[in-house]
Amino acid sequence: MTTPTPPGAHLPEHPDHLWTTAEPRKSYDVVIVGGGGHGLATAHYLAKNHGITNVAVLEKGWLAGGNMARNTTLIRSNYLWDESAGIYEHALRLWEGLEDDLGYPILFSQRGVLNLAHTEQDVRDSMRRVEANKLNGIDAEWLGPDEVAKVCPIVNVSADIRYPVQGATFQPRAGIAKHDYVAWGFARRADEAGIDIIEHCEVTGFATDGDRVTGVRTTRGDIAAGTVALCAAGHTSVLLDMLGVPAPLQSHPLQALVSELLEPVHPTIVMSNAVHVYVSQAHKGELVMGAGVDAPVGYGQRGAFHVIERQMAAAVELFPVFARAHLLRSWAGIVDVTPDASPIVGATPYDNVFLNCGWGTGGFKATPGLGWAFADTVAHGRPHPLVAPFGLDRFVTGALVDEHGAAAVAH
Amino acid sequence: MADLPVPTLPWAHPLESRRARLEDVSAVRQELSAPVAAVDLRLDPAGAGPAAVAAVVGGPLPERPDTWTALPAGLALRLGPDEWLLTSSRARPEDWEFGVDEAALAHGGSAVDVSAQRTSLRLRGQRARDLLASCCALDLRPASFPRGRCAQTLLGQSAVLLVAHDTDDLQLFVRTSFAGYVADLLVDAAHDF
Amino acid sequence: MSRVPGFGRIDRSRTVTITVDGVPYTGHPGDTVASVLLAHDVHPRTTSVKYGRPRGITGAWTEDPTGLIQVEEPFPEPMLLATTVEATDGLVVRGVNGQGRLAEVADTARYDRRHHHCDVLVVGAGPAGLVAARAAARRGESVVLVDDRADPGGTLTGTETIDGEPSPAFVADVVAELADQPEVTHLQRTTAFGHYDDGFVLALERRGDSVDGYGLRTRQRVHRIRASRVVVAAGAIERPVVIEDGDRPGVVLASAARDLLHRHGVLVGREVVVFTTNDSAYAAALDLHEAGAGVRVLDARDEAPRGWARACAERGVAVTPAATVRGTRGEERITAAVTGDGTEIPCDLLLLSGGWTPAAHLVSHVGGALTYDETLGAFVFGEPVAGVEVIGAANGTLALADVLREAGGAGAPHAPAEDDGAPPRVLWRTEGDPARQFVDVARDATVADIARAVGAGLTHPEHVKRYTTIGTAHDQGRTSGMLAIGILAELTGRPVAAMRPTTFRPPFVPVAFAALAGRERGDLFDPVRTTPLHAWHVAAGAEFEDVGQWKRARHYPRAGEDMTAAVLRECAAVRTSVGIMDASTLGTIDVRGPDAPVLLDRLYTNMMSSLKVGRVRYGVMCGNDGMVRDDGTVLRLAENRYLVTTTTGNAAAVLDSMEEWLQTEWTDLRVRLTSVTDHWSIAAVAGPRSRDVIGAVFGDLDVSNDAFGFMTWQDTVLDGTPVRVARISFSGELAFEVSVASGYASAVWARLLAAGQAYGITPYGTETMHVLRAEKGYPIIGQDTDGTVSPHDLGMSWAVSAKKDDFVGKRSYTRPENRNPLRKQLVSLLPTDAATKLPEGSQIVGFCADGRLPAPPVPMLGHVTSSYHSAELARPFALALVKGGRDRVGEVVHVPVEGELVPALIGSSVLVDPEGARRDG
Amino acid sequence: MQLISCPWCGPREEVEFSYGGQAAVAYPEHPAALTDEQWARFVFFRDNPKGPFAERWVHAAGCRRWFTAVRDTRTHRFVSPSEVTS
Repeated sequence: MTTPTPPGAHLPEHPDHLWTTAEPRKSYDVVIVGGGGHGLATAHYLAKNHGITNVAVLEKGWLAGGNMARNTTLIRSNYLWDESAGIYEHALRLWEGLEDDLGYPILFSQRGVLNLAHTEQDVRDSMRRVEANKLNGIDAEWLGPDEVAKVCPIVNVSADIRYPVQGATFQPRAGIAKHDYVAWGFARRADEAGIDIIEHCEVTGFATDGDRVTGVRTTRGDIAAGTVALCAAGHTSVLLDMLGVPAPLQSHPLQALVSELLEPVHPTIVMSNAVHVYVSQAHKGELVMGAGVDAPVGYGQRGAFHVIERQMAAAVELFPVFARAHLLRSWAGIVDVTPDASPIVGATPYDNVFLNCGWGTGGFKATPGLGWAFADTVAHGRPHPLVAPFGLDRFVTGALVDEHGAAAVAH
Repeated sequence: MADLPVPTLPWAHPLESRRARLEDVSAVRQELSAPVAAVDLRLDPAGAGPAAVAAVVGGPLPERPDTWTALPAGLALRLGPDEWLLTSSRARPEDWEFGVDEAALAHGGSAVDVSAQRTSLRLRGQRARDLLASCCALDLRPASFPRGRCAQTLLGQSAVLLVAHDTDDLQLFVRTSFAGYVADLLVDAAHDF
Repeated sequence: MSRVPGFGRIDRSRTVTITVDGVPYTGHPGDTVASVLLAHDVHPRTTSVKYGRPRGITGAWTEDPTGLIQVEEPFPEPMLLATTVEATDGLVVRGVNGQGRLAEVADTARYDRRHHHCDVLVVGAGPAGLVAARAAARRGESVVLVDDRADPGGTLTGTETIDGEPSPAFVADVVAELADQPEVTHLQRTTAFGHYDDGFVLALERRGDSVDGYGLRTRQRVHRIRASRVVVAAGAIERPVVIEDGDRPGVVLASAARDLLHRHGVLVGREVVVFTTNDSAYAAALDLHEAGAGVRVLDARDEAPRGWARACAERGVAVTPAATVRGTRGEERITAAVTGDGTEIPCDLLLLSGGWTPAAHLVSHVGGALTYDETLGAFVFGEPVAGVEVIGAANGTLALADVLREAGGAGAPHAPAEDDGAPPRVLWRTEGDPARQFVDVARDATVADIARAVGAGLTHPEHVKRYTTIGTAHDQGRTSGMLAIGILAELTGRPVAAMRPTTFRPPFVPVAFAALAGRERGDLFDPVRTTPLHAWHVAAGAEFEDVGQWKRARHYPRAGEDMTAAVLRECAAVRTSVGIMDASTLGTIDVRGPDAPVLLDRLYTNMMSSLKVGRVRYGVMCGNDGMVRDDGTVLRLAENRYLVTTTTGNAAAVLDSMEEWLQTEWTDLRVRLTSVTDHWSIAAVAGPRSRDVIGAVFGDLDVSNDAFGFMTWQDTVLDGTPVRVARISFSGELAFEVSVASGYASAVWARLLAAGQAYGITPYGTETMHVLRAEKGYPIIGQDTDGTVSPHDLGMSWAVSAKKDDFVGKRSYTRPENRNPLRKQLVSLLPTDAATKLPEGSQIVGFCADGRLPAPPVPMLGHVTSSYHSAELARPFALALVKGGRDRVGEVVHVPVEGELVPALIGSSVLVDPEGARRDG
Repeated sequence: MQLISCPWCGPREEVEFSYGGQAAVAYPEHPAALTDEQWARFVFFRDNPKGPFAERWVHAAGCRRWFTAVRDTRTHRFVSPSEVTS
């Protein structure tokens, strides 16, 4: 049998050393709860930007094994509102230099993202977002169906589908990266800086003294903390319940799936709201897709099958050539979603506890930007300007950052 | 309202344009049902209301949700705890609503004319249940869904009301605007029968 | 040829021809691509993904990690296993080594679904499954039995004896008995691939490819099975022992060689070394010997099982206990096995058996916990899962006699016990160079890779999997997963039982996207909702737009007209004479009951209880957050009865929300809601001549302004059919809406058209409607609003009751952000050049005095929500949401359009007939 | 895909239902009397427990009745038979 160029052979090797799982010490200046992308990035920037290294990252399972291991690795910054564009664009700029910063081949590939429009209202919303992006200095353009087909020839732009493609927004700088590599890159840097990465260490409670938290109780003993930074994504509510701090979060299963390895066929990233699809082709050749969020609250890390079926129908509808690609594996993460589909970052009623949650489906792409701004927030004890609009108080004042409405799919 | 002239305005079945395609399916006979007067009855099942309505419509109302009983010229389908669909092939819609509503009102209930809200297909044949099972997740085995049962459920992506007349004889009601989709779905499903 | 007479269940009376890498081969029905090639002494050969090493096949079914092929004919399909693709005439395939190729054209084959409900679903028609299915059927239960292979029988080779008869006869008897039961559905070639909650199992049936196309036959069908009880009899997967250069072609699982022999009559090698850690490989040794191969067994255990050793001795098969295989020799194919003591045993086939891993997948899918079985060297089901039963090899029960007993209970069939068997030895690998010990041949990952991962600080199986990529290939680690855990345990000095195996995820086997999509493609992807007038619109040449699931006529272009021209014409007709539009898609809800006024007062921002019977009022509904959710007209039909109209897209959401309030919050309110959206068909007749048209059609109606004022309704009759006419205007013109039961819609429409002919009545579509309403400053919910807009923002404070204590959303208006003077407000925007149509969605910036945008980020004032050419104004105009917009009326701002800054004047949102003289006239 | 027991129609497929989130979040007696914080709590804040959760569902494709059921969000299993609120 014939032997074309072997795929997968081109994946770079990992470093010989990543991190050493530490034993918890009695006390740290900063305890980061949650060893996912956000927690690790925050640790890295605490060390790098602020010289704070007496830090522990507590992970209840295996490091970066939550949403960081389960996402579809889309990176883009073409959000509608100024506040969102600010944090995501900051993240994207960091992504563009992250390989050097981390000294790790994270396979950041800027292949562009198409957000398809299928209805007249989709078109209006898309134009609105493109124009806002441009004024915010974010690369964005509107493409007609023919131009969509030029960027991604396998998209069915003909009129014979249920919701024909009317055009798309295109952000050329959007891309994908290898999620494990990213997490491990941050972990390795944090480890090198002397930060303790502690796995299989679940927070079971907090020790408090008035308006301050003095430490965390864990399955591996009590740990005193100068500052606590929560980066627990879907499990944030569990921690906040321990602190008695309410937050408008709902945790839902979000499923994703991959195909087998395929010859290159899909050069970019395509997202569609009306015909619910977001798909890219990863480095080894597998198609990576995200499905819709399951409606009920769920911590089970598995979703309902009809969501996958619907996802496949949408995929074949938009990409007829995918018909005989095979679903190889599906899985689910737990996404914490807020009423306005924007994150919650910033202060809590406790002076020295800072909150980072509610990223919904947008957490991965924000990783370095959030880590940067959250580390600054933790270091200075006040919200960094980039995350300031995302405080918990916006639900009281009504100053929401509503990414539901006109801002395309929030993935 | 009895002084209305006999209607002469032409009536069109929502599936008229698909009649030929439906009849072309050999495995399961699919007939367009004639129009009926239909009201959506809302009524407290506990009081004397059901009996009062029964007296007007000429037959007892079904006592359990998801079951139906025969009326002299139609069906009484129980859709929920306090909801029935009552049909008549004889009454004029406006009369049917007026009569049922009058009886129900006295017992705190009400009836709304929904004659044109739904249209109906009759499916007959040994494979009728199999055909439905290609796009409906409801347990349609004759033992689970015998004559006398009805159910509001999904056929493909459309809500439908299924009625079991017999093992080989089922009826489906579907909202008028979804009827074309449901018919296309069934015709397509029947290909491999 | 390696085809052995007397073996195999292929149909030798017929031949099929397949083409592999351009070379035609003949085989027989019952063959797979792999068995055809092996029968021709061609060993499927691929190259490994990383090191370029030659690879053959090692399995005989889905467990094979290497024998990937690309189907080219009859239709390209990527990454299938040569061992599982049935050989059909005309099949063309080629080898691949890692990436498949998708077709460049759409797949025309049909895929569909079938739902099943049963008492018992049995997965696997091997001995365990057959017996369990039979027992259930005999108990009178309804049974669905699925099995992934072409024939039932599972691992039965035909050499066994069950209830005193040869196993094939037993299988045939059971199958025949099941076939006689109407409550039994038995599906072969059907793989259960996913198990979800409440006994929901998905199974893929392969119904056959055809070179001649599919016609109407479904190629693959997903069976969606809902079972009260799921019996998993899916067998076990044999795993090899990891040895140096154990990836060389000619190194095969013992069970695979046996399967190929008994199913396909193919003898995979002539000089065979069997290296085993357990008893099961002895059957393979003896069978291959009987088929003519020279066989030698090396058993890793200190003592060979006595019964098997005796049988081997009788047949002249040498057995060496306490012996291992360390590695292999050869190039493209194995030439010798190297034993633990360095001896090279020449051979052309090395069979490995490192024990059996129960096929745990379907239980793992529903969260079934696995526990490590020290004896088996594998994870088995720990705690029972409600409604799930695991039997046979899937449960770690390997001996046939035990399997039958476990599956059949008291009435189980009987098979002779294997005498003098010995327990397996758990052995993950033998001594050797870790860099040449392949754990996952599909990913080219070795023991050295695992060691490197451990050295990097990783100890969790999930981390090691990701570092090494073991178990991530298309086989998802069927044979390698357990080995990787065992070796990781060894390298980290921890017990295997302390390891958590990586979770099995659906699907059990790869499933084509199209099979999962089923028939949800094209028009069946999502329901197309149409009005009764749809056929008329089509005949009239309408262009349609999708609004939710509805198809709505957008405009009716005449020859040579583009949309702009058509819409200008339609608009002019409405403003100067009369137009007609199908408004049947509007949601309508019949609201009845003594408390209907109370409910509507709570749901609408304005007062509905004060509405008089016979009158109509426009209303706005908000969410608790105070933002506009929907709007529409409300007709008071009677003291206790209203007809509520919603927007097309929100009809279902509004009804659901109203029901939610009623059923869960205000349960004391005596109100009932009935959707009558599809019952009523609505024709909007608008324009100065609309009164003439309505008057002509409905002779019983006094349409004079005095008798039939604006925002009132009346019932009438047309040829015996009740009709409701309401004076409602969404265009600002004199206008009527005619509602009739939808079966009569076409007839009424025809009458209106006929009566309007004298006035040149013009059908108009949604685009025209949008222009007309925009000229009046009427917002479209969802276009001029986006979930962040309050009624006040829309300039509709007049529709927000100050009298009511409360209504949904009211409290939110006193939040700080709602009192922000810089909230965005709906205004009109007139490009000062009177020529540029501002693209909808354009952002608005402050006036840039130097005519140039500052550097980003540029502060934005708002955006254009609606923009049209106006026939009435003879210029383009727009609506926009602008920060503090009403205070900016008269200001000129800039709108960036394709690199140019277009100046535009902010004005009031009402541009045509601000006094409302026309609609009131 | 789960089966959900509608109190009126019996067990039906999950797709026939719509989810209504936390049950028994009462509309405030006097919204005008609430502080912005209290009002925000009602409008936006819902429990998000990892464990048993009393939730509202509506049998959207069936009888359209709302009902309350307790489900364990860890396993997604319904842990109490559904009960009717109205």
